[in-house]
Amino acid sequence: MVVLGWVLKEKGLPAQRADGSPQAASSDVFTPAHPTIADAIREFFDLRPKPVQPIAYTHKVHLGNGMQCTDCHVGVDQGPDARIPSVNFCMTCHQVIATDKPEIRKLAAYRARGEDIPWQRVYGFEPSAHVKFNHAPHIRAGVDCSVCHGDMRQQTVAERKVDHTMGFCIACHQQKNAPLDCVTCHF
Amino acid sequence: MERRDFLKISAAAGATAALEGCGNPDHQLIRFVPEEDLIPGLATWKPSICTLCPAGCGLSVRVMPGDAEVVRKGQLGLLKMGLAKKLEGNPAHPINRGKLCPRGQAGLQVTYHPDRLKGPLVRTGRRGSGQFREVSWDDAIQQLVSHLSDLQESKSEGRLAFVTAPLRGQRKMIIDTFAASFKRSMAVEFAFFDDSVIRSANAASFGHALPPTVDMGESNYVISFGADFLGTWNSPVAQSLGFGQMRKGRPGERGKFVQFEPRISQTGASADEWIPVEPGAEGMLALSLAHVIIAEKQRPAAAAGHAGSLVEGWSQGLTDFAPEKIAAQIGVKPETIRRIAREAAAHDPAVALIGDAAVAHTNGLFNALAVNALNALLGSVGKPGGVLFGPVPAAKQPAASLESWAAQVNSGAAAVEVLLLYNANPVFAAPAVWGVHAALDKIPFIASFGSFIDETSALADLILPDHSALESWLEDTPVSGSGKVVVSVAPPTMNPLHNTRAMPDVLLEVAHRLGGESAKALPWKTYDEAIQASFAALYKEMGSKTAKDAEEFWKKAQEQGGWWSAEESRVTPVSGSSAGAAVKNSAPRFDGNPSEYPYYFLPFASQLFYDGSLAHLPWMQEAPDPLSTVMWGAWVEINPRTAEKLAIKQGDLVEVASPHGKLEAPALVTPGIAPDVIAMPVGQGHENFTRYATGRGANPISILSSATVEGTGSLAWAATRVTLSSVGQGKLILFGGSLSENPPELKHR
Amino acid sequence: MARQWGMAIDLDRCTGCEACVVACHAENNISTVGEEQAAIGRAKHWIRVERYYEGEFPDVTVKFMPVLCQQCDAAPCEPVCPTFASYHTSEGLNGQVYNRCIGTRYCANACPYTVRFFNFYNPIWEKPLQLQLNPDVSIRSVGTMEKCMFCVQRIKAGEIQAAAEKHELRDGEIQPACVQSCPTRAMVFGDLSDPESEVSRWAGSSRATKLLGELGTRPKVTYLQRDSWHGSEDA
Amino acid sequence: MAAKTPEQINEDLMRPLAGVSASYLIVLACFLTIVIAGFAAFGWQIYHGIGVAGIRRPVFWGFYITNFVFWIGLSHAGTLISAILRLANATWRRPVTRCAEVITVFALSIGAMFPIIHLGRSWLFFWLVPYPSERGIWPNIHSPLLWDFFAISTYLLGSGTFLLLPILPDLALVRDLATGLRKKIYTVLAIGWRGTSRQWHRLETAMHIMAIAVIPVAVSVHSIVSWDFAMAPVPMWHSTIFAPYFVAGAIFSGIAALIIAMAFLRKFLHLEEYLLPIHFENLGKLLLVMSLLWVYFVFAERLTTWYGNERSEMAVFWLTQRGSYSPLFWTMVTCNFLIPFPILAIKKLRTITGTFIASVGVVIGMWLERFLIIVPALSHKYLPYSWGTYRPTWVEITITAATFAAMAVLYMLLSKFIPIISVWELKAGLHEKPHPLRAVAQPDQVGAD
Repeated sequence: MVVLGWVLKEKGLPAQRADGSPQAASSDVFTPAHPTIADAIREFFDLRPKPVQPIAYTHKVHLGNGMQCTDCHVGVDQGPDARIPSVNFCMTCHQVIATDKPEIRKLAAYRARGEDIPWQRVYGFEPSAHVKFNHAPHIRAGVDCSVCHGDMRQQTVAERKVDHTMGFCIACHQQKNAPLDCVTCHF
Repeated sequence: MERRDFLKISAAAGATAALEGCGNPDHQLIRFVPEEDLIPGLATWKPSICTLCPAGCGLSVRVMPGDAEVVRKGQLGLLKMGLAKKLEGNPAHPINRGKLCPRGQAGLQVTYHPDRLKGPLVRTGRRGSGQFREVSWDDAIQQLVSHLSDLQESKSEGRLAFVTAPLRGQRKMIIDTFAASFKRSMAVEFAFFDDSVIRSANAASFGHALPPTVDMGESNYVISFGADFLGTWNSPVAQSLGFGQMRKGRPGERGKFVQFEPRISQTGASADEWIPVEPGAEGMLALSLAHVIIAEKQRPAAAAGHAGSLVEGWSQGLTDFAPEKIAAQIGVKPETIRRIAREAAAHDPAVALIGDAAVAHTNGLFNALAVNALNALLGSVGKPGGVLFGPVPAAKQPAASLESWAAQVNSGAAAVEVLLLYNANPVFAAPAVWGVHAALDKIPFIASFGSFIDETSALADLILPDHSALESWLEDTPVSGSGKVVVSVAPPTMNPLHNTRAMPDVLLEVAHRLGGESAKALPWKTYDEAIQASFAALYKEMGSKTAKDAEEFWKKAQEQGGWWSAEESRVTPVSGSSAGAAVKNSAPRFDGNPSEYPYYFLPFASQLFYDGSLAHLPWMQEAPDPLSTVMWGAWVEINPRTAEKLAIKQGDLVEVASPHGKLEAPALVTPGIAPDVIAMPVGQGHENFTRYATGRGANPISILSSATVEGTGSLAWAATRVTLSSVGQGKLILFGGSLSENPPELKHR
Repeated sequence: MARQWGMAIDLDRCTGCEACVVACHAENNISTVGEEQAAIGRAKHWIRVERYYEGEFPDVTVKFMPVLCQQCDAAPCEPVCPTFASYHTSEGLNGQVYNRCIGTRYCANACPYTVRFFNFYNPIWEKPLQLQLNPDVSIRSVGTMEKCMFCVQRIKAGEIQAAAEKHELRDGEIQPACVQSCPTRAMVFGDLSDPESEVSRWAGSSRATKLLGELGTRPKVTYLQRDSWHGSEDA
Repeated sequence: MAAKTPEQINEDLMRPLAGVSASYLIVLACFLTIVIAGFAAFGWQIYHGIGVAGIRRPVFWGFYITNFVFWIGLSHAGTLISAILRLANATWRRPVTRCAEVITVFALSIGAMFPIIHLGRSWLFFWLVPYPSERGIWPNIHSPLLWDFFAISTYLLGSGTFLLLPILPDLALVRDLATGLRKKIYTVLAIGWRGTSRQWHRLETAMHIMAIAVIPVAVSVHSIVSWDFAMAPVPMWHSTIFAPYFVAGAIFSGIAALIIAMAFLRKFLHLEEYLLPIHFENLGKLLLVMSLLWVYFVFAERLTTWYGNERSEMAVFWLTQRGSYSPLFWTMVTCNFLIPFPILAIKKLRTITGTFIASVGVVIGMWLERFLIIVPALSHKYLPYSWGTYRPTWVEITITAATFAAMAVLYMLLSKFIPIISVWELKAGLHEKPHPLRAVAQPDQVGAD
C-alpha cells in the first residue's frame, strides 16, 4: 500500500481512485477526496442520515439535574470547538452515580477496555463547505446554544434539530449586523 | 445495509473532522482514551531546539490536539493527542530571536515522515539486504547488552566504536562517558561540513577553538571569502538577522558586503560586490588586502598582534603579496584589491569571514589563518561589529577522524567488535575512497540509533530508533551566533508517535544492565535527570538573578527554552597557542592532472538539504533551490562558455568524472560560475533513504579525492579536479521559467 | 474605516533563503505535488522567490524578489470570476472562497503575477504526514483555485483574540507566516489605513515601488528596491 | 432546375428518409464510437480530476477553450448567412439555407459543452446559471463567462426557432406521404400544419422577424466570446480589435464549414441536381471576401502590437512570429490565406472541389488561430520567471476528436429524419405563377426570382 500510495502520489492521482476501491481502513494516504462515489453523491445532495450514538446519552436528564452545557463541552467559550468529553470525564461522576443502568454499564465497559466512546458527529459542516466556524465569538456575542442546537433540555440523544445551512447563518448575521464577508467563515 | 451506509456516512463526516486537522479518522478503528487533557481547536506554543544543524536555534512549536493512528498494546487505534503543527523560531532565544531557516521549519516532517522506523528492528537477511524484523525493546536492548558485556570485561581484544555527528552538551557527555567506560573504545565524530579547520585556525590565532560569532549588525564593511553565511555556514539565522540589521537596520547607515568566491552562492547573490577568485587563492587575497592596508599606513602591521605574527613576512609588510605581483594567481584585478582594502580600512568596523570551500582546499588552514590576521589587522576581533568568540568552553576534539578510523579498521589495526551509530551517515557523506563501507563490513556487530533506514543504518544488525527531536528531551550549548552564554533546554513537545525510545535513555538502560564501570559512570535513570543535574551545576556556577533556587531555575529554563546570560559576555582573545613557527603561503593542490581533468570540482552545501541529511523531507524536495530553482533533483552548474565549448545544453545529462569515480546529473548553464569550475550541490544521490530521496540525482561526495587540509585531519572537499561530457537527455525540473529578467524573447524592435 | 491589510518587502534585506516559502507550505496546508507533477509546472508555491541573473561572468549580479499575491485593489482576478469565488474583502484582501470555486481558472489567466495555483488533483498526504496539517486552514480539493490571502486565518484569529481581550489590534500583532519567519526581517505586514503603522512607513520609502504597477492593478504589496552602498566617497 | 417537377423534387428529397444502407450504418457506427470515446474521456477526467488534461500553470486554458471558441465560431455559418441571404432575397440560397442553419444549431450545442467540460468541478456548472438560492448569491454579472451564458443560450434559442419554423411545411409533407407509425410521429411533429394561407402568412412574417432579429444576436455572441479574452490584462489579449476580429473569423470558418457540409450532402445524398456548382461558387466568393477580411484583421493586430513595442506583448509577438509557436502560426496563415486565396480568386479554380479544398484549409487554419490566440499569450505573461509551456494529453485530444465526430453523427441522423433541403422553398422557386399550395401568399414574398 505504501508503494501504491507513493506511485499514486507520483502520478498525482488521488489514492482511493486508483483501483476504484474505496479508501480502505488501512489506507496509507490522507486525501479530501470522497472514499466512494456514493459518498460524493450523498454529499452533493446533502444526504446525511441520522447519526447513531454508541450510548444513548440523555442531555435532558443531565441538564435537568442543573448541569450547564459548558460543564462537559469545555472550551466552547475559548476556541472554535466544543470538547466532547472523554470516557474518563464521564466516569468521574458515573463511578458512583447510576452505575446499574445498562447505558452506564456500556460506559464502564468502554473504560474497562481502555477505549474512548466513538461518538458520532451530529452537526458539523461538510469538508467541501470550507467553513471555519468558531464557537467562542458567538458565545461572547451572547448567542444562546439553543439557537443553533435546539433546546437540549428537551432532547435525549442529541439530534440535528437545526439545519445549519448557509441561509440559516446569513439570516442571523444580517439580523445582528454581524459581518457578511465571505472570509468571515470560509477560508 | 443500514449499518453499512452509516459507516460510509460517518467516514464522510470523519472527513469533516479531517478539516479540523484530525487526519481522516477511520471509523473501523477504535478510539483510545486520551492520555492528555486537551481542549480541541486551541493551540499552545512550546519551546524546543532545532537539531538539524550545528547552529542550535531555539524553536517555538505550535501544538494542537488531533487524532493520530497509534498502536497501543499491539492494537491499532485512534488517539487524541497533542500534535506539533508548526515550527517557528523562539522569540526569546538569543541565537535566532524568533526566526528560522527553511530547513529548521521543515524539521516538522521528520516527526511525521511516513518512512520513519516505528520500532526496534533486527536484521534477518544478509547485511545490506534491508530485511529486518520487528522486536520488542526488551529483546533489542538485551541483544546489544550481550554484545557489549564481553567487551566491557575486555575478555576479547575487540573494541567498541561510537560513530556520531559532532555533538554537544549532555548528549555528548553521555556518549563519551559510555564509550569511556569501556577499556578499548573509540569515539569518532563525523560531519561532511565540519568546522574543525576554522576551529584550529581560531585556536592558533586567538586561543579559541571555536567558530566565530559574527556581530554583523554593527559592521560597516563585511568581506566574506566563500562563506555562505546567509545559507548554511555556521549559524545562518543569527547571521541573517545581523545582515538585515547591517543593511537596513540602522537609520542612515548601510554597511557594504563584498563576497569573494568562484561560484555565486546564495550569499554571494546578496552581495554589493561579488568578485570571483581563483579556487584556493583566498588566503593570498586576504594577505594582499592586508599588505595594501599596511603599506598605505591605514593600520600598523603590529595591530594584528599574535594572529599576524603567525603569518610569514607579516612584520615585513607582506611585500610578496603586493596586488600587482600576485593578481594573476588570485584572479582579481590589482586595482580592485587596492580599492576594497582602502574601503575596508576606512569603514570601521569592518570584518572578514572565511568558510565553506575556502577552507576545504589543501591550504585551507593557511587561508583561515590569513583571514584571521586580516581581521586582527582591521581590529575587528572581540569588538562590536567584528568577530566574537562565545564564552562556551571549546568542545574537546574527537579522538579519531573517520578517515583514519576507517583505515585502521580496514588494515586490521583496530579490531572493532561493536559499532554504535548515531546521527551520522558516513557511507553517504564520506568519500568512497575512504572505504567506510568496507570498514563496516569488517565489523561483526553494528547497532544504529537512526530514525530512518539510510545508506549506513541499512548495514546495521540492530536498529534502536530514536525519538524525533520533538518527542525528546533536548539540551544544547551553541558555540556561535550570540555573544551571550546560551544553554538551551526543552522537554518533549509531544508524546511519541511510534514505538521509539530516546537514544540517551537507551544508553542509560544499557549501561544499567551492563553494570560495572558503565553503570557507575552513568548513574541517571533517564536523560532528563542528567540534564537537570547539569542545570543544577550551571545554577551554582553562573547563578541567576531571576531564580531563587536551582529548582525554579530549572523550571524557568524549561519554560523559556533554556538559560542565557543577561549581558553579552564577549571574550577578548587571549593570544593563541603560538603553534610553532609562522605558516608559509602554500598554494592549493588539486587531485587529478589538469590536462586530463581540466575543471575544478566544487561541491556546495544545498540550502535545502544541507549535507544530505534532509533530502528525505518532501517540503525540501519540492521547494525550489534559491538560485537554480531546481526541484526534486540534483544538477551540475556550468558556465555558458564552458557549456558551449563542450556542446552541452541546458538539461543535458552530463557525466562528471574524477580520478576516483564518475556520476551523472543534468546540466544547468548559469553565468554565476567561473568557466574553469564545475559546481554541484551536496544532498541528493541517496541510494537508500526513504521514498522521497532514494535514487534521486547524484552524490558529488562519491567522486571526491581523499585529500586533507594540511595541518588538520579534515577532508579537503574542494580539492578535486574533474572532466565532463554530455551523455544524453537529463531530467531538470525547474520552477523558474527564465534565468534573466530581460530574456531575448523580450527584446524590443 | 475598515483596515486595509498590506505588506512591504525590502529587497535590500532579502537573501532568497526560501524560509518564507517553507513557512507558507507549513502554515497553509499546501500539498506537495510530487516529481512528475512538478515537472510539468504544477508545483504550488503561494509565495516564491523570483531569481534573476543579469550580466555575464565575471560581472554577474543576482536579484531576489519574493512574489506572493499582491492583494490588488483593482484586481484583474476578481471581476472575471463568474461565481464570486474571487472577490474583494472588506479589509482589502483578494478573497478566494474555495467552496464557491468551480475551476474556470479564468482568475489565474487574468492575474498578471501568476500567483494563483490550481488543484489539478485531490491533494494527498502519505500518513502520518497529514498530522502536520494546520486545523485552522481548510484543505482544498480537486478543481479549485488556491492562493495567498495574507494568512487570513491568522488575521481572523488575531481580530477575535483582540476582541476577546477588549483591546485594539496593535501594529505587528498579526503576522503572516512568511513575515514571521523571515530571518532578515525583510517583510513587514500591517494596516495601510493607519499612517503610523510600520508597513505604511515602509510604503512611503523613497525606494518603494509596485510590481507591474503600470498595469493599474493597485497592488497592496510594496517593494523597496535594492539599495546601493553610499559609503565609498568618505573613503 | 426548372426541368424538375414538384413530384420529382419530392421523390429526390424524400429519398434519404426512405431507408438506411449498410455503409451508412458502418460510417455512423465509426463516428459514434469516437463520440463515446469522448464521453469516456470526460468521465475519466471527472473521476481522476482535471489534471488528466494537459493544462498547467501558467497555461490554464488549452484545447478545451480553443474548441469552445472554434465551434461557437463555426456556428456563425448557418443562421447568420441564411438570414442575410433571406433578407437579401438571394434565390440561390434556397437549397443552402437549411443545412446551414443545422450547422449552427449543432455547432453551438457542441461548443456550449466546453465551458462545462473545462471546469475543474464540472458538476457545479449550474452555479453559472442565475437562480435564486437561500445563500442569496447570484452569478457575477461582471464576468464575461456569464455574458457567454446569456449570449449562447439566446443564440441557441433563436437559431433553433429559425431552423424549426421553415421545417414545419416539410414535416407536414412527410406526414402526408408517409404511412403507419411514421405518419403518426410526423403528425405530431408537424403540429397541425395544414398549409392554409394564414399559416403561410404567419410563417413568412415569423421568418422575416427572426431573420432580422438573429443577425445582431449572432454578431453579439462572438463579440462576447472575444471578450472572454479581451477583458483580461494578458499580453495580446487585451485589445479592442478582438470583437470584430472574432466575428469576422467566425463567419469565415462558418462559411467554410457550410461548403464542406454541402459537398458531403451533395455526394452522399445524391443531390447533384439541387446543390449546383453555382451555389459553391457564390459561397466561394463569400469565403474569398472573408479570407481577405481575416488577413486584414491579423495584419492590423500584429502591426499595432509591433509598433506599440510593449515589452510583454513583444514576447508573445516574437514567440508566434519566429519563436516556438511560429510553425503553427505560418501553417495558419497558409491554411487561411495562401491556399484559399488563389483557389477562390481564380474563377477556373472556384469549382466544387476547389472550394472544398479551400474550406478544409480554412477550418484547420481557424482552429489553429484560436489555439494561437490562447496558448502563447498565457505561456508568456508579464513575469519571465513564471513563463511556461503547454502540451495536450490524450484526454483533450480524444474529446476534441469526439466533437468533430459528434457533428458528423448529428448530421447523418438528421438527414434521415427531415429533408435536408427545404422542399417547399425549392418548389416556391420553381414557378412564376403562385404554387397551388400557396394561393394567397405572394410568391415574391418568399423571394421568387
